[in-house]
Amino acid sequence: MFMTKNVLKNLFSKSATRLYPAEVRAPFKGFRGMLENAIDVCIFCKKCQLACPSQCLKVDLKARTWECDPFACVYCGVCVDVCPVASLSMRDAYRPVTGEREMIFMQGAPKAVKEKKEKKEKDEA
Amino acid sequence: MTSKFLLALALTIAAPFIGGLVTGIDRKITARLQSRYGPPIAQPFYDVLKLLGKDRMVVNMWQALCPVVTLTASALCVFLFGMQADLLLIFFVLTVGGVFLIMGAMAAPSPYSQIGAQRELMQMLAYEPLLILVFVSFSMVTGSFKIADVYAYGRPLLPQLPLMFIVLGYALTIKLRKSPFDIAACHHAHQEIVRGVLTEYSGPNLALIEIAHWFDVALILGLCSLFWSTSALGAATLLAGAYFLELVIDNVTARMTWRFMLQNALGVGLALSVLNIVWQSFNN
Amino acid sequence: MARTILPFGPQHPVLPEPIHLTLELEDEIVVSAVPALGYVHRGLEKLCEVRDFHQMIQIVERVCGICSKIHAMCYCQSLEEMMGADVPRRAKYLRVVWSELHRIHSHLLWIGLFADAFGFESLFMQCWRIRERIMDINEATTGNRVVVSVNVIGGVRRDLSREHQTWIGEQLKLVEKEVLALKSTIVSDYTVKSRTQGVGVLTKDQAHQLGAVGPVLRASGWAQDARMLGYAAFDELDFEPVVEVDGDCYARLAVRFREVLQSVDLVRQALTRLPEGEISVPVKGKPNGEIITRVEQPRGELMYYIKGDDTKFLDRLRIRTPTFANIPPLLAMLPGVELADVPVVVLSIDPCISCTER
Amino acid sequence: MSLTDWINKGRLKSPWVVHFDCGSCNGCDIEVLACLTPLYDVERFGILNIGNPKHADVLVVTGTVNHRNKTVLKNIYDQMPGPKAVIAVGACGLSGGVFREAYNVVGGVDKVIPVDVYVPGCPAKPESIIDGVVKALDVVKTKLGLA
Amino acid sequence: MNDVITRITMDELPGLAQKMFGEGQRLATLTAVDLGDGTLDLLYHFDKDLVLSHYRLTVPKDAVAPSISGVYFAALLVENEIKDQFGLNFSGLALDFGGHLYLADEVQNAPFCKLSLTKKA
Amino acid sequence: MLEYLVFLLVVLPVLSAVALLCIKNEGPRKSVVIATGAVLAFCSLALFAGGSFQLRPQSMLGLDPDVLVTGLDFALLAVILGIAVKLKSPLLIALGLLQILPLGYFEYSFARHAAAGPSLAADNLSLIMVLLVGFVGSLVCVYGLGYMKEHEAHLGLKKTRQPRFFFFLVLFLGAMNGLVLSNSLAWVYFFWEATTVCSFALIGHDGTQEARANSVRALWMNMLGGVAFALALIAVYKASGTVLLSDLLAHPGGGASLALLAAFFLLCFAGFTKAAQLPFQSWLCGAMVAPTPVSALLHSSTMVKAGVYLILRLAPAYAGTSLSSLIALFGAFAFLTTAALAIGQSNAKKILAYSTIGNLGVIVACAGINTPASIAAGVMLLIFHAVSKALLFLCVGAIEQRIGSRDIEDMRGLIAVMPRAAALTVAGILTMLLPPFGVLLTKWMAIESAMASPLLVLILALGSALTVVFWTRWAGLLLSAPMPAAGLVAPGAAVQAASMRIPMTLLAYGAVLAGLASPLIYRSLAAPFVSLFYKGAAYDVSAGSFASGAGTFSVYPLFLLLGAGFFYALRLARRLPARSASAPYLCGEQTGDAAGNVFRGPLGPVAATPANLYLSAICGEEVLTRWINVIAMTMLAVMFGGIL
Ligand code: NFV
Ligand code: SF4
Ligand code: SF4
Ligand code: SF4
Repeated sequence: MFMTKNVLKNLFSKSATRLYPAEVRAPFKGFRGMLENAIDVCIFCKKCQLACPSQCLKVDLKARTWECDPFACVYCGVCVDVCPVASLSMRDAYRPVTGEREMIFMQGAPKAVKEKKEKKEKDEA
Repeated sequence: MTSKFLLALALTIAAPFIGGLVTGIDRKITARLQSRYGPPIAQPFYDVLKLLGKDRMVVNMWQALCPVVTLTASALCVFLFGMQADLLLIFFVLTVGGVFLIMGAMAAPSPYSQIGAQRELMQMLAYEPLLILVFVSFSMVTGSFKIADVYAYGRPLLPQLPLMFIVLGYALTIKLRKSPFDIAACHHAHQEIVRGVLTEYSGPNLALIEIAHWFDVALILGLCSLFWSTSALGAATLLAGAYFLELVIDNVTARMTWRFMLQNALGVGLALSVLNIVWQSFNN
Repeated sequence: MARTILPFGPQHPVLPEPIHLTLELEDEIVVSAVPALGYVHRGLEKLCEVRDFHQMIQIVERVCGICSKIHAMCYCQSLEEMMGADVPRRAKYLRVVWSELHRIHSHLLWIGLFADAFGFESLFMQCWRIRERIMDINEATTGNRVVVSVNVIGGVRRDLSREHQTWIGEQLKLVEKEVLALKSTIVSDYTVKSRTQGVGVLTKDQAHQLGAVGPVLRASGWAQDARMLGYAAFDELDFEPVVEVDGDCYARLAVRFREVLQSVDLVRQALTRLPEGEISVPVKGKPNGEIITRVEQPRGELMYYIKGDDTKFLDRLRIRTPTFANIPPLLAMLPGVELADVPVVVLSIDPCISCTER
Repeated sequence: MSLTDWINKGRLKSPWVVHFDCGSCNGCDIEVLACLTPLYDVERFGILNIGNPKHADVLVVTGTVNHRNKTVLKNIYDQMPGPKAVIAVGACGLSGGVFREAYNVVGGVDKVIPVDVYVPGCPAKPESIIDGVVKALDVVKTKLGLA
Repeated sequence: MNDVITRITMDELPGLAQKMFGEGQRLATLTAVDLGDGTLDLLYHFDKDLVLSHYRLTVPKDAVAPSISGVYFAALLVENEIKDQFGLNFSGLALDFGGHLYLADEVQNAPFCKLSLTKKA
Repeated sequence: MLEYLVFLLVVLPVLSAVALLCIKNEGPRKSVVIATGAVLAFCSLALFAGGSFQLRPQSMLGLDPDVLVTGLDFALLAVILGIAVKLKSPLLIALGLLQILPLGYFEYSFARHAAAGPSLAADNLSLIMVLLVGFVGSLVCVYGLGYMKEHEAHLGLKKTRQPRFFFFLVLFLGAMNGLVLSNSLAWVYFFWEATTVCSFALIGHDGTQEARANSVRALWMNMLGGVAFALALIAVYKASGTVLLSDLLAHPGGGASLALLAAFFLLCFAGFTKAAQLPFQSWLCGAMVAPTPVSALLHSSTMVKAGVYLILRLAPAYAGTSLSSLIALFGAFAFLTTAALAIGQSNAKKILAYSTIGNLGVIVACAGINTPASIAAGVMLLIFHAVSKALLFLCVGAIEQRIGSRDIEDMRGLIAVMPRAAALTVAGILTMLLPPFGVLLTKWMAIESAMASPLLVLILALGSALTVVFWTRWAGLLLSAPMPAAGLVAPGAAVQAASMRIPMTLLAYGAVLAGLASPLIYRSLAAPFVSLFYKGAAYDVSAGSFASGAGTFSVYPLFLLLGAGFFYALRLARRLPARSASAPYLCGEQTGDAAGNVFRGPLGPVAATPANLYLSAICGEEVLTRWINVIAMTMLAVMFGGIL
């Protein structure tokens, strides 16, 4: 019976429901959402692969590829922490739902080109 | 006679819509009491339509048979109500629905639906005497068991039978499967017996039972309205008030056990009835 | 007399988690209850052979999503002690903050589920509504609602800014107010009392002999709480274990309800006394030797046994979770209760099967 | 509108859910439960956590499949009358997540039953789970040839 | 190790259990560790007023250890767990899950043993 | 013509019985039983067609019939006394003597002075009873043929004891016919004692320890009634100078003198014992150790019905007295409490026994309410109950022979094993329980006729709510089986012998059709009897609806609508494709075995077994019986005390 006050108050005030998806709350800063790799920055050092507790990353220095199994990633952000060049980051949005198996495959630019590009950027800066 | 018949027919056709609508409003208000936004009012209709379209799945054929009979009986009750028939007769026909619901549930060798069925029986054991008490009190005031005579009586019954209205409220709580007496099955299925008596009914069969439940809701509301038979407005206020109270009680109590229900519903119900009947016979 | 034999779980709407009980009933009274486990068993302790001891933090955090932070904390504390790391005080205080937030959310979650077990839907809703505030704090301060991943060996990963601290203070005030508004319902409602009082009684002696821990133990009259060991910053905070004496479901409800308020208070204390400084220190070396560490989880005493052999892979990791300890008492409580009370009694130990089975 | 149209309308507006915790760490589990609570209130979409496969249209699975629960999962799926959909929630349900290599883990839900929607996350956020259900309704729509 | 660990033998175990029970010690748990040389360490952890005491029993993998679940019902679960994970048999278990407490029939090996070779009984 | 019919109805069974006692072979026995049944049925119809009559047979076997009956009476009492002596039971001997002495006194001092009157008579009530005996009783006897063959095979008897069995069974029919056709209470008394002896012999037929003990209990309880009857003979004669029922009932409602009322009480008391009303219920419950045909006979058309027959018969004579209201309360109380007792039972025969006592209680209550409507209700319930209850007993007998148990818990899923018997049982149960069938109609009549007394209405209504529990769960569990792979009937389903199957089927049709014909039954059977003694029509029956000032019960419309629903449902269910079958919900652990109820438990497969709630803490026999008996005895004492 003591709940009466509570429920009546609920009835006569606005509901607590956030009308998602019509109403989306701004994400909190620092939310560990989708993992992204700025592949141009990545140096394929494998640090992330070695640290990943879920072992869902595969980095190939020779082929200059960076692969991630987003279905196995647990969004812990350890890889982001260990990345020496901050090429990894986490968006403040969660990964969208999907109907099919997905894989993230990123191909870095060939080494030479990249170094040149970096140099150019440095020069410009 | 024909006009009465047509009226009863119309009522029977309208009853599931009334019942469904009431259920929809019920769910919305319940949600609001819990500070939720709640489903659309028409949600019960969507549910039933969907269920009708599901694949048939039964444990045995009796499960397909029983819901139809249950629905028939429930509809018949409303029809009889519309015909302003004998209250006892309505009561007996109501039992038909209950009995077939239980038989269908027991037809499955599934412990949950079996336990649910047993508990449904306990519920019937609790609410049937209460309903009868109410009817008896009516008959004491109006001199007969006929609904027609309630209307013919010309005065609202509530002032004479206030306690009996509470007794009917008890029966209502049990029949509507509301807390604290949502014992044999409850709408939000977080119960120790899964969905109790409804566990094994699925798809179209469940839909039929749901529709039967709407008929029952309409009927019970009709019975409540008899307490203020002289004015449509009065009856409506009474119903809305009673139903709202029901919802609040549903939301401010825990579910009790069937042992408690039997003791409490029968004990309090009998005590209130005796008080009311004695008081009323002194009055006359 | 004919007996009902009934499978209770693994998929059952009142059990949030898969566990199975083969129940034997007589007129709906439990005559015997035999449990079956293994529906959540992953064998994650064994993963220490293929994940290094840093990666294991993320693994032990996922022993359970409800008490995850405290698992990681216990694990980190073990290795810190083993490897002789000197954890900064600020990190210790921050650990207290997050672990007590965990306790609040866990207890609110439990009160909700418990209410649902006896069909009190609106109480369930209200508790979970309050709990969302804690989830918001988690998300804002750690980047995730549930598995917060803030511990590392040697400290914590994130700091609390000043704004965060004041905001947490405000949120806690609201939580406290809203929780107190439920007090009369939880503590004195007739229906709640009649569903919980005298149900699933565990006497003081029984509780100890059967190895109960946490709120189950404290509800039976033992003032025992691993926080009294003074790990993290608990040695510097005012803390008194919450005790009830009746040993029934109602007492357990009361203990947890009071612990919510106690934890709110502890977070406040920690925030006001929060020292400045580093939040982590680098830890060198590899784990070697044996160690046993205990901390207090929402559900009770958690125990980690770690054996290292000077490689980056641990030799043995064993986690004794509170629910694991509370299951034998549960089995002793079940016979004689009504079927309707089975979920109430089962939930009264606040079972966490994923902790139990790992 | 014919009766089938009405029924189809109902199908899209009343997805009853049975949730099976298939060895989840509880993280995803409580997020699924949180969806029912005031802040998210999925009953807005007609979703009920019905708890009984025979009444359900959508099976929401959290957690890793292991040797003991895989038959349970299959049994539950088989007991749902069609049309039905399956949603796998969280890294564990998607692939076995961080526990993929543990000795008692079989893997993701799709190792045992067909999955229609994958909801990533560890744990998946309630919003994400709501998206998952909406997506599942799309799948149902397609299956019914309505899309 | 921060605490003292006392070594005991298999014969002392039942008596020890009785004694601890009589002293009002709570059985915190057991821990099994495979030593890799065909023997297991069984650690018995007792607690009283937040003070732990530990006892170490080293047994060969194919031995049958006496169960203390008759004295401490609380040992029931953990002894079954050890049976599951290490294939060690106990005599006198209060409720014997036969190596299937957690594991379904598919899992044949006792998974926690080094080399994971011991077949389950 | 009339004489011959009466002769055939009363004496033919005796002759057949004697013949049956001599026949050792199955074939001739069959012929005799069936022929006797057919004749009885035919004669009862013929007698009924002739309508009410009074008859004074001038001589029988060259003797004055009164003298003959008296002689037989003493012979019978001597037999009883002999049994008592053989059993070395002082109680029985005392009871025997307590009958012989008053009877001697009565015969010696009054009988010779009694004015000669019609010693045989029949009105509609008697004719109904004759019809029941002729049809239901005969069907039970025919059923007995098949049943006893199996029964003895089951017991492994070397030498058949069937001659003895059928001797008493058929004799019973004759005694019953005699009882209801007698106009002289002295004659009634003779037949009354004859049924006592027959029932004693039949209950003890199997000769087991239990059977003997129970037969002795039945004997002493009924002899208690016999003593009351014997005393009543004297009392009636002293108070009114006649022992002819027709004279006693000549002035219905005309205030009977106190002495006469006391005599009526004694007769009613005798009726209570015979009808196993509280606190004498135990003999009927114990009687179920007998072979099933005996139970069926005792419960449906003979024995207990004799008790309520007498009470109903006398009702007009004590109308309007406080005795009448107390009788009403007494009967209603029995109804309520036996319903509660039945809830506590899982033994099918006991459930049936308690239900019988309860329904007889309603009839007693109807007699006590004593209005035209209630008497009509009582008479009609007599009919409906006889048919349905006989059916149910026969079904239980058939089931027990096949599954070896009479526990309803063991009948779970019987529909797969014995589809026909299970379906018939369900039908029987539904006719006992639901509208629009007769039993419920009469309950409705009873309740509404009790309107003047809210207490009575309450008790009756509560009782009828309780009956729902034990009937429904029984019907439900019979159906509890997984769907057979193909079609409705599982392979290997049992079939009973024709001599069992046919009576069961006929009774089932009878039970259903009797419900449908209730307006007809009212008009042609009940109403004429009521109008003999009461003024004013009880019900206005038109368009298949019963209407009175208190309410309406529409039989035809209900039959039409519910029947339509039922048959539509049946068609729907029969057409269900086998692929829609699924195993029951077992929390996801079902193993998919054929029975559908096995799940994986922690230590291996376990069969999920449901069980009913028996509320043993409230409704257990041990708990309730003591209280009930005390209350019932108090009520009897009050009744008696009230008169004095
Ligand atoms: N049992 C347990 Fe936990 C806690 N509290 C812990 O170690 O929740 Ni999942
Ligand atoms: S750690 Fe960073 S730089 Fe190194 S491989 Fe990974 S993403 Fe590339
Ligand atoms: S977020 Fe964690 S799990 Fe995901 S890739 Fe990075 S380290 Fe691996
Ligand atoms: S995905 Fe993450 S949160 Fe979800 S069950 Fe798996 S480990 Fe737990």
